[in-house]
Amino acid sequence: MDTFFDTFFLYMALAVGIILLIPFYRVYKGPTLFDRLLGVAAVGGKTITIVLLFGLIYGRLDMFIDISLGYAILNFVGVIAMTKYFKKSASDY
Amino acid sequence: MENFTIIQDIAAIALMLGGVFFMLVGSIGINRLPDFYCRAHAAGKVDTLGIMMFVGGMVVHEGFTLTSAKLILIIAFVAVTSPVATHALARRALLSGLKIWERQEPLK
Amino acid sequence: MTPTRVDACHIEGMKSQTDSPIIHVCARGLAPVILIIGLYVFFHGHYSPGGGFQGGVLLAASFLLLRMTLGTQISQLVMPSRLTITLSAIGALIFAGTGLVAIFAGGNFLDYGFLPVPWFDPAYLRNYAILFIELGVTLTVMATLVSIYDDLLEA
Amino acid sequence: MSMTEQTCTLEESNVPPRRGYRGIVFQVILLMAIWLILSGHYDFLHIFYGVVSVAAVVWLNLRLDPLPLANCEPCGTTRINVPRLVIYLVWLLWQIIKSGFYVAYLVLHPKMPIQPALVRFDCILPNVLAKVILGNSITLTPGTLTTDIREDRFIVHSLTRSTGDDVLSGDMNGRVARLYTKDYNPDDLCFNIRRTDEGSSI
Repeated sequence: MDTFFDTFFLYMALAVGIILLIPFYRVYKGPTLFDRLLGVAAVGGKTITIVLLFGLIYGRLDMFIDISLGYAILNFVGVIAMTKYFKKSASDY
Repeated sequence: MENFTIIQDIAAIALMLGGVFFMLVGSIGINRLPDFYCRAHAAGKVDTLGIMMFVGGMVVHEGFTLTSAKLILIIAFVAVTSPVATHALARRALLSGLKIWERQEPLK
Repeated sequence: MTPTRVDACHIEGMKSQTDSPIIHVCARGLAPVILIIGLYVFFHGHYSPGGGFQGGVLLAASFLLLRMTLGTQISQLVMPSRLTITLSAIGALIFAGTGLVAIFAGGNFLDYGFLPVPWFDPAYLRNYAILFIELGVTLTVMATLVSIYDDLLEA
Repeated sequence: MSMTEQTCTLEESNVPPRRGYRGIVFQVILLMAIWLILSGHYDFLHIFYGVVSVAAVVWLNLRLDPLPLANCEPCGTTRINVPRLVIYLVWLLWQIIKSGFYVAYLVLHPKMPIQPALVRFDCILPNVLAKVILGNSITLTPGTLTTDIREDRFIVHSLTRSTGDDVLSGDMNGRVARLYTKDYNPDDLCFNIRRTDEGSSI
């Protein structure tokens, strides 16, 4: 059963890794600044799961949880900082 | 006991597949919906549910250990911060004067 | 891709308070949790990835979250701007001072086993002195990041 | 609607009296629980580190305590009804799952039957925390997203016509108000309604 789960987690990591790339199109294309920020935030949320999956694959989940918790915190603080920092005037749309 | 393990495995796999499905739908929604506010719906709700389901699958896979308590902590953190982050982005967009997209022809 | 022009860096806007009660209350509720996670990362540097630098970054993230949501003025109550440079200097002093004391006690730079602390095995001493060094690193990183933020707003 | 940030300085704010030990005790218990979950080493030394950390964090946060919770608004009673809170959280979890499926259906539908609109309503709630809970719940329930809260005025972006009706029915506002107080006026929960899909401006 263990080998089955190893393979399963590997394919899950592959799937999440591919899903992770889809919002980058919005980051590249986004007509407004906020679309780009939203894409970045979405990528950050999925990174949490991919870090946890790496922990399961390497068998060191307790270690990778700390990394992913720290990543979640920095992602949240980063989004708050971005919304505070960027401000567009209405004429730019 | 053997049955319990099999049920646990099936539940874990189902939750993880569901999580991946919702993350995929959230990513598609970010690209498909017409304007920023609608895309924020996809990012703020569907993605959050996907991440919560995925990590919940890991909790089921781990069973009753300290690691799963930490994973539940991550779920709680994501559940608290994700709507706040979405609200912050949407509020800044509204304050900057971004207009919403409205359907021109009525829905039938 | 046409670059979109951005009115970035509203200095006064960055210093002011965030208006929305959701962001406000959630930041005030989450800041202590982030602080305790940062302290955990700092204290458990031996067992998990982390230690001084990462712990310092998380502590700084908590203080900066308060700076951004409560405004620079009110968040002085938690982390005063005038203290940051001092704390950063104290942290660097702890780090370098421990190393220099080890040299004077006859070892190499940062050779904890030679620290002149009585009633301690060198093995135990190595275990606890590294925590002391990490304390210096944490203080320096945390205080420097906060003071960089403050100085960028002053510019 | 004026689109400016208002600022609130320390001197202007009307500082309410301290709300007693309850908040501090709750904070200590919560932080210690988080430490014990994270730590995983239950010997004397690590629990000692934990006590030191919790004491430091609580000491740092004591100075913020006399401040009002948000935006210079004085805070009323914050004594929450815990059994109702548990029921509410379970209901909210169900709403999160429902909202995920609903938005997924909208996204994957080939014609995308959405009709976005901004919805505005006023709602008088017992305190600021109730407003925050209501705002976050609106974001997590199907097809609605809180875009702004300004004093008692909520501006919500709704994805379809029916979800806008759901928000304006005031059902969730009543649930949130019941968390804190029994005697609320049902007429105060949802009034001054305007919505852009009926032609009115926000």
